[in-house]
Amino acid sequence: MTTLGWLVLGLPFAAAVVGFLLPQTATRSAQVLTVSATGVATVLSIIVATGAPVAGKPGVTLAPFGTLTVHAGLRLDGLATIVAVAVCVVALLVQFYSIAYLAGDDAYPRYAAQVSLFTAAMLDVVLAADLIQLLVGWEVMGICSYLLIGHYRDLPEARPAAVKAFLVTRVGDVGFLLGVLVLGVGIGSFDIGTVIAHAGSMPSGTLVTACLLLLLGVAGKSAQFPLHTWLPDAMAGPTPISALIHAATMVAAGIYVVARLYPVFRLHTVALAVLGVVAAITMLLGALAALGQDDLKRVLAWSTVSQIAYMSGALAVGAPVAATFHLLTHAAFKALLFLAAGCVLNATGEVLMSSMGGLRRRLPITFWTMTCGLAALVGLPPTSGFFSKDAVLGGAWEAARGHGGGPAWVGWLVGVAGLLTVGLTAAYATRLWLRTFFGPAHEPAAAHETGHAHGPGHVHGPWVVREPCWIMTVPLIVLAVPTVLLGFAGLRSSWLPARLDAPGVAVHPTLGIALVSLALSAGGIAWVVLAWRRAPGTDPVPALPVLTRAFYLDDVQDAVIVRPYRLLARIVSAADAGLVDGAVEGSGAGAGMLSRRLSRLQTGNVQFYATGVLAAAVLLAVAAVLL
Amino acid sequence: MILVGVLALPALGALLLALLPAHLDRSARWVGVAVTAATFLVSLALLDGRSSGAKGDWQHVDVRWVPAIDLRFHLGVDGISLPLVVLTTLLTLLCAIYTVHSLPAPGRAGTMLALVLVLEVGMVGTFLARDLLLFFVFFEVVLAPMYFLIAVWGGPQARHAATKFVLYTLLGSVLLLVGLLTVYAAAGTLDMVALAHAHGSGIARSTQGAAFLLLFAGLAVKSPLWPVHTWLPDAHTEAPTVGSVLLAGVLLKMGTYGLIRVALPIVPAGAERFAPLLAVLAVAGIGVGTLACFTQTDLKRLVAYSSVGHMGFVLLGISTLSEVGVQAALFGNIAHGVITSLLFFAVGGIKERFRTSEMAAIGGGLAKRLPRLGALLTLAAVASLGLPGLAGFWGEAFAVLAAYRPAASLDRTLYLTLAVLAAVGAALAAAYFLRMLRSVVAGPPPAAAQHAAAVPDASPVELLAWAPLALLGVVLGLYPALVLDLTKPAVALLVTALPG
Amino acid sequence: MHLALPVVLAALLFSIGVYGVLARRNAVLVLMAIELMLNAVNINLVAFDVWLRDTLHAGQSLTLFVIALAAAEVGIGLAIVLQVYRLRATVAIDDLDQLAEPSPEERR
Amino acid sequence: MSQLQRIDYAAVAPLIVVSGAAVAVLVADLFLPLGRRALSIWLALAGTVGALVTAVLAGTGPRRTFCVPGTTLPGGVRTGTSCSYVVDHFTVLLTVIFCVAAAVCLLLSVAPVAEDRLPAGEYGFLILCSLAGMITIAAARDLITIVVALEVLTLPVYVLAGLRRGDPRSAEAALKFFLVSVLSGAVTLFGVSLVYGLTGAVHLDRVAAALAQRQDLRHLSLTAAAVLLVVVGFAFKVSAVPFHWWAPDTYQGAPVPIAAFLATASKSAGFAGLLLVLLVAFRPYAFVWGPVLAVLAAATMTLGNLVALRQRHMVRLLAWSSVAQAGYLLVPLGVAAGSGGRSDGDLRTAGAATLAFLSLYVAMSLGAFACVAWVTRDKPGNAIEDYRGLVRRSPVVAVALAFFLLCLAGLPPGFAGLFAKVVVFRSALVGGAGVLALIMAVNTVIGLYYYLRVAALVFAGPAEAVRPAMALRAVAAGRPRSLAVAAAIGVTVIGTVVLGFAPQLVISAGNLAGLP
Amino acid sequence: MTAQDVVFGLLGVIALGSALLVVTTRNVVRAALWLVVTFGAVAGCYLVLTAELVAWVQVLIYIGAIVVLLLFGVMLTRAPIGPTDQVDSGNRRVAVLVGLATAAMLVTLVLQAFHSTYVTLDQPGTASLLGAAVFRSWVLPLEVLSVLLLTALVGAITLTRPTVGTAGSR
Repeated sequence: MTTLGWLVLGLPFAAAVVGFLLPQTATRSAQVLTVSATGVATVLSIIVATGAPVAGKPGVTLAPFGTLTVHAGLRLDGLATIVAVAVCVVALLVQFYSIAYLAGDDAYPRYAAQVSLFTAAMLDVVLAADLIQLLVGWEVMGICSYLLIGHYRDLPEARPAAVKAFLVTRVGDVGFLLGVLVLGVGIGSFDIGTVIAHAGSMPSGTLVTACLLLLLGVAGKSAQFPLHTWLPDAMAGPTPISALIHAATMVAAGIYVVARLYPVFRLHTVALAVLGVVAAITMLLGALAALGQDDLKRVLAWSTVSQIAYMSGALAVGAPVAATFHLLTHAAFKALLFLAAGCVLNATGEVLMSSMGGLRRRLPITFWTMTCGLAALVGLPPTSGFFSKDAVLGGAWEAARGHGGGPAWVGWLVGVAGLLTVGLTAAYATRLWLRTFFGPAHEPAAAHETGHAHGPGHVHGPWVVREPCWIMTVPLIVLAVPTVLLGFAGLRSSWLPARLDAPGVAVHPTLGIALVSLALSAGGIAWVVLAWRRAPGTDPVPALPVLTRAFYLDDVQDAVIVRPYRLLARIVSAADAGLVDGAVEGSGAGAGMLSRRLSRLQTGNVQFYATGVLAAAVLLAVAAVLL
Repeated sequence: MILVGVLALPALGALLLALLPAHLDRSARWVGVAVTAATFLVSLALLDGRSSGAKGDWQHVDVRWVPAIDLRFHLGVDGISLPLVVLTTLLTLLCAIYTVHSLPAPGRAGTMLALVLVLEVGMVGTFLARDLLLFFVFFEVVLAPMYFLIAVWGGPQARHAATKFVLYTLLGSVLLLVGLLTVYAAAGTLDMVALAHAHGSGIARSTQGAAFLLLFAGLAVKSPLWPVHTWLPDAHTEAPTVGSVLLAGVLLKMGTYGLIRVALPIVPAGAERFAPLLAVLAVAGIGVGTLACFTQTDLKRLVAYSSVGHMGFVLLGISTLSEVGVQAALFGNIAHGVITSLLFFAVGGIKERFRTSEMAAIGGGLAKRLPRLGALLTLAAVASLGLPGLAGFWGEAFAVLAAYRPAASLDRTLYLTLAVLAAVGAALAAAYFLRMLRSVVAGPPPAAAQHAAAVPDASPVELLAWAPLALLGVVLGLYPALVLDLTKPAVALLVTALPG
Repeated sequence: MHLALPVVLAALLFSIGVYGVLARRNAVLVLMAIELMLNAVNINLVAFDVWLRDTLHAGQSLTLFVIALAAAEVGIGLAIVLQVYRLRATVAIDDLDQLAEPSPEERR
Repeated sequence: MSQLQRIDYAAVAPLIVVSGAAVAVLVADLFLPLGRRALSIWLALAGTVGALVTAVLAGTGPRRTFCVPGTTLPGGVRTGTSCSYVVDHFTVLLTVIFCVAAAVCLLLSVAPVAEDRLPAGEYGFLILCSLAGMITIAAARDLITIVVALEVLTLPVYVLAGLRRGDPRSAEAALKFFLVSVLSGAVTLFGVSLVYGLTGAVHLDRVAAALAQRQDLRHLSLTAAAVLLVVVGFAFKVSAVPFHWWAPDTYQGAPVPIAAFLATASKSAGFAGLLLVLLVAFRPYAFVWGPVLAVLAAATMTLGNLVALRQRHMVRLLAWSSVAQAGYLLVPLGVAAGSGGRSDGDLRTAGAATLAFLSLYVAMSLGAFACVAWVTRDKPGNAIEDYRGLVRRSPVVAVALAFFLLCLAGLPPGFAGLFAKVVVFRSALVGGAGVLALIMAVNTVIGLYYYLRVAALVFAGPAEAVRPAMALRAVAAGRPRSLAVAAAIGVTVIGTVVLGFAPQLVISAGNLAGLP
Repeated sequence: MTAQDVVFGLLGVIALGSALLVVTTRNVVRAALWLVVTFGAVAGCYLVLTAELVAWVQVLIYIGAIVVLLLFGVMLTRAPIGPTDQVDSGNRRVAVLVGLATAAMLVTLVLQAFHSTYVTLDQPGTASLLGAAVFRSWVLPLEVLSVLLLTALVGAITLTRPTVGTAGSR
């Protein structure tokens, strides 16, 4: 089983390596290679997931650092394998989808290799038995996201977005690295099993520090406040990449790691409380910001921010199963939503909702699948989102009543924020739905937006809005299945909860909470629909700059971090060149000046020399007397 | 025998090349490749005689040279030396291969390769020497060839840069000599093995302190430690590619190697006393390197400044006086050697093509214009910013880890602060490398470039010279045990000398 | 006889010689002053020799040698002075500054 | 009182050979046809080689001769037999140094003598006479002989320095040299007279015995003053600051071979005298002269190096460099009396270190001068700028010059210089003079700057495009290559390389020679 | 205070006085003549000190040879016979300073060392004793001195020989 696990991890990696070495013209071979590798990996991951769990063994010695040793191994328990399946499935669909979406791209092999590497990195995070090994995957994802977001090099916003994505997550990663180190040093091992087993023996201060540091990394990777700023900008990448980042990889990694190390986090409530506060802020922030966006993908991106906060909220209130459950359902419906959005963009050549409308009839498959996705996002029964979100809110309620892992106030906080967010989610989802698919159809402009890959026929000539080819629609249909049905998997404790190492914790919807949240959803939907009715085709939500600009947090970040950093860099550079190097150059110049001064003594006048000699002789004699 | 061979081969090769008449310049390059390849193979043979877990030298040569000053020709190889020796011979080989492709003005491959080979003798000798004076002699051997390499084959300001380099490092090495002789005066022997075994016993604490400071000052210049680093950017900016590669790849390691090999085990009490100073300066170097890189406009200068930061991690690792720290430092040495060499090769390739290393003048879109070169530069930059999975990560992360838990006798709070600062510095290293990639590799090519004559992408010879480094960067990143297994026993032995 | 007399005489004569060397600019006069210094040495040597009753007569022997030496020096010295005079038409020693720092080319 | 002194002719054989050769050269010169006068130089060369061979053959018995019987000195100091002339390792090593230096200088002189119409016979004669003085000083063990020998070795050089007869600078150089030299000599003589008066002896061992045993002398300030006055003359010879004034001017004005002679042979003789006087006669007063010499050493190397930084004249540069090197040479002596201890062993080590450095210094300095002599033939101006691009005109000489400069800087591949420095640093640190070592460290760096500047210039491209016509003329004006200079370069290169890899040869010789 | 003290003192005063005139007179020829007086007085001192041979050698060589040489030098360099302002350099003040310092230092030290030392001048010195000493004990320096004198001779000739001879006419 371990060998299969290594294959799951290794196949995408091998595909990535080969893909990087392929000539950039070998598009076809790259497609075959990466899709088949990911496909096989998917099959294998399913086999592994259905097999018996394998506890992590130390495995290969990777880095013997004396008193500490890093191993490479696999931890194939239920949580890991089921998430791995989700990763593989989404990755496979993305690879498949990309064949069409990026047809004609001049750097396809590189792109496909990067996606494979991304997949491999995420699988490494999921399957790793060692924290450092996990960290490797964790950060490789960062660089892959950088490369993929910046894939369209002609798109002006792609480069800064890519840099931002990498840097912001990197800031979080410092915390993550330090957290891992603190844990590893404190316990004397990086093995996850050992860490979980012995974390309790660590001094509580150290442990809390480690957890908080890890949370910093989680916030970066999973786009939680205040490190969430990169995610909306990351839309500059190709849409399949957005699907990949938002659904199964990258943002999920943070949640996954907390779930993975949940026994450690549970030891002290401080970290969970912090996580809860962050989650509450983030989910409201994300939902509100989503309400103000015009860019279709940006709405989805902010919704991811908000939905991931549900998961972290669930973790904060001591409901890791709910978190994982939501992670899985979210993976399905968010992948679906993004891929569908990709179809929309591909069909219309537009990214702004204000330029869309009335696509319902022209893109029926997209419309219906996206409707499923949005329903799941809102949490309408019987879609999967309903169940998972309900589980999260139920967890919060349990906590609020004092039955959860964390303090009650965290439960209240998460629960109230979660309920509010339900309403907001319903509002922005409806807004998106209406503005994209209903209302008057916009005449597509010429392909003024150059960044996206268009079918060869789309670049020139009149724009024809039609359903994309089957390669792009099949993944939508495939994803629609779990989007709708996955929720039922949690109903019986022997199904999903058992796989998640939480036997007996079936995820039943709680009636009261379900009613409240449904009522809020309905309220949100009704508000938007009513506004839409009043003026079809226009934005049903007033465009508040504060929402559009996402509470100006980007500007805050710019003013508080980026600008001071630039200034500091300039000052340090100048000081280094002026003072430190100046001292060096100055000593050279000083020697030269001294040389000039001293050489004036050599006047050429022999009498002066004689004076020097005799005076020196007298001085020597006097010195001798004094000594 | 092999030990002598690995020194004699390049020495004889240098002699041969120096005597080669000028009209055979073309063949001189192949002679250079042959000699360096042979040296590389011989250096691999140094593994011979190693039993797993071997702690001391598994090969050594010890003959009298100048008995009057107790100088012995004492060489040895252990796990600490071997990786650096192999790195040296490999880089020299790659430099020789690269020279087949390109030779900066004013040409004369024979002379240049002769200098490179002399450089190799000095570098390898430094890593193999087991006699303090012999160590110093080899340490000095590199100065003159490097000076001429920069001054003659370098850029417009080469003379100034080369002079600065040579004077600065000479100041360092003279202080080193003073330190070594202080040890000698106190201990009465120059035998590094015996001195290391003695763990500083027989040398008064105050003497140890003075000796460590002197050794430290000398080696710090070479490493280079902030604030004695300013020769480095100048030298790198002006040096020819081969010079930059060897300078960054190996020469800097001589400083850190010296600290590990000489300063730590021989005067441990001094090391203990001044380790916090070293740590603080190392972290300052990380900060300055990171911040200064952010404002650089010249590629070579940027890479040079990044070296200051990276070597800061190595020095931080050393300053922890712990096994993990020293292991991290040794690995960081190798990793930096591999990655920065690759960076300099790539940047050198760019400079050769565009006749400038100013980022603004090069313009963006390298990935489109020269995909292979762009990819290599990207890989090198990514590896250099310490991405896990590539070689740069291990040394830096574990240096931070070592600083989190330094030797027991050191001030924990100080080191904790430094560990955090270093970690932040590591993260910010990403900022300037991404800035570089963003302005050079990514983006559309400048409009002018589309009309200009096509610039050729990396040639097969260049790829041959560069690929091993790229490969090593990945392999060491995925399987660092390759080096760490070698160094571990030797470091364990060394660490027994350290306090705490 | 008091030994202080000859040694003080020598010391003073030496000092006068020192003054002469440093104050005179005519090379021949400088040579004369040097002779005064050598004479001072000789007075010392003879006085010590006599006082010590040196059986080896080292002092007086050295005095003889110094006298010979002085003669030789004056001979060579005058030859050099004449050479300078021939080429530069001066014997003023402070006029000789073709060899100096900074070098004449720089001073110009 | 004994009968006439018995003379060990084997001991004085080198002296006889040199003196005889000197006379022979002078006489032969009269009979040589005008065109063949250069033969005189070769004859003189044969004389130096003969002296070298006899010195080595005569061995290091040690042979003592010109002895006086034991006696009781004033103050009741009893002494045994003392000898004025002793041949031991010290003497032989220095004799070899002198002879080699003189031989190389003669080789360098062949061409100038022939071409500048210098009187060859007299030239050879004077060099040999000076050499005779040097050999004497190395063997002398009493102050009288040392003083006389010092004069013998200096006096011919006044003449030689002024030998470029049409050149006022040459005369100026000679006069400056002469005046400062005579003045320092007078001071030394005064010191000698005082030492004689205080101790009642002139033999070095007797002076040492008196100084060591007589406590009354310790209480006299005059003793210490006398000791230092004696040092002045030698400090002048080795051109230690502040007695260095003459050196740059004289080196520049004198013919290049004579500058080389001054910088090597003459300086070595100065060190021979200094070592003898300090380490033998004044050994008990190390506490007086030690610190003074340490200060002198520091001042000498610092001033020498700093002023050398801005030289534009090659010989002048080498002159200042030789001043600086004298500073390094003085370090062991300054250290020996430092805090590290004043035992005889320390002083022996110090002497050995100085001798070792001296041997290496002479080798590399001669080489540098030989290269300069080569270039002088084409570019008599000797401006440093003339050395630009030498590698294209004379590649071998260019490489050799760079090598010698690196040697002087103490940087590999100049191993000779490197080991020379190591020896001195070692003596400084073993002696506990860390501060002096640090001063020297800084000086080494300053020194490297100017040596390397020239070395790089040698390989540099042309400053501006030289017009072909000018270049052609320059080549046309070039004088025929001198085989003798080439031989000198060859000999010095081989010697320096050998000494570089086997410094043991001179270091152990220095140890052996570490004085009685 | 013995008669010898008195005589020596007088001779000493003469020597010092004339020496002062040597270094201060503005007439070059007179300086040479005052030098003769100094040398003579010093020779007298030697006689008082019973060093006859030295005294006569002093007279012979210093007065007979050296002063003559110096006078030749004066004439050959066409120095003005009368007084002139050209004899002193601008270095006079410094010279006074150094001279006084030297005198002060030497006299102090010498007096401190020899303030109560007396010489008994009972044995009349004979030339034969000194000669014997020179030839018995100081043969080496004597021989070396011969080289010196020869060198001086050859050197002086070499330097002053008017024509350039060796290589003939070029």
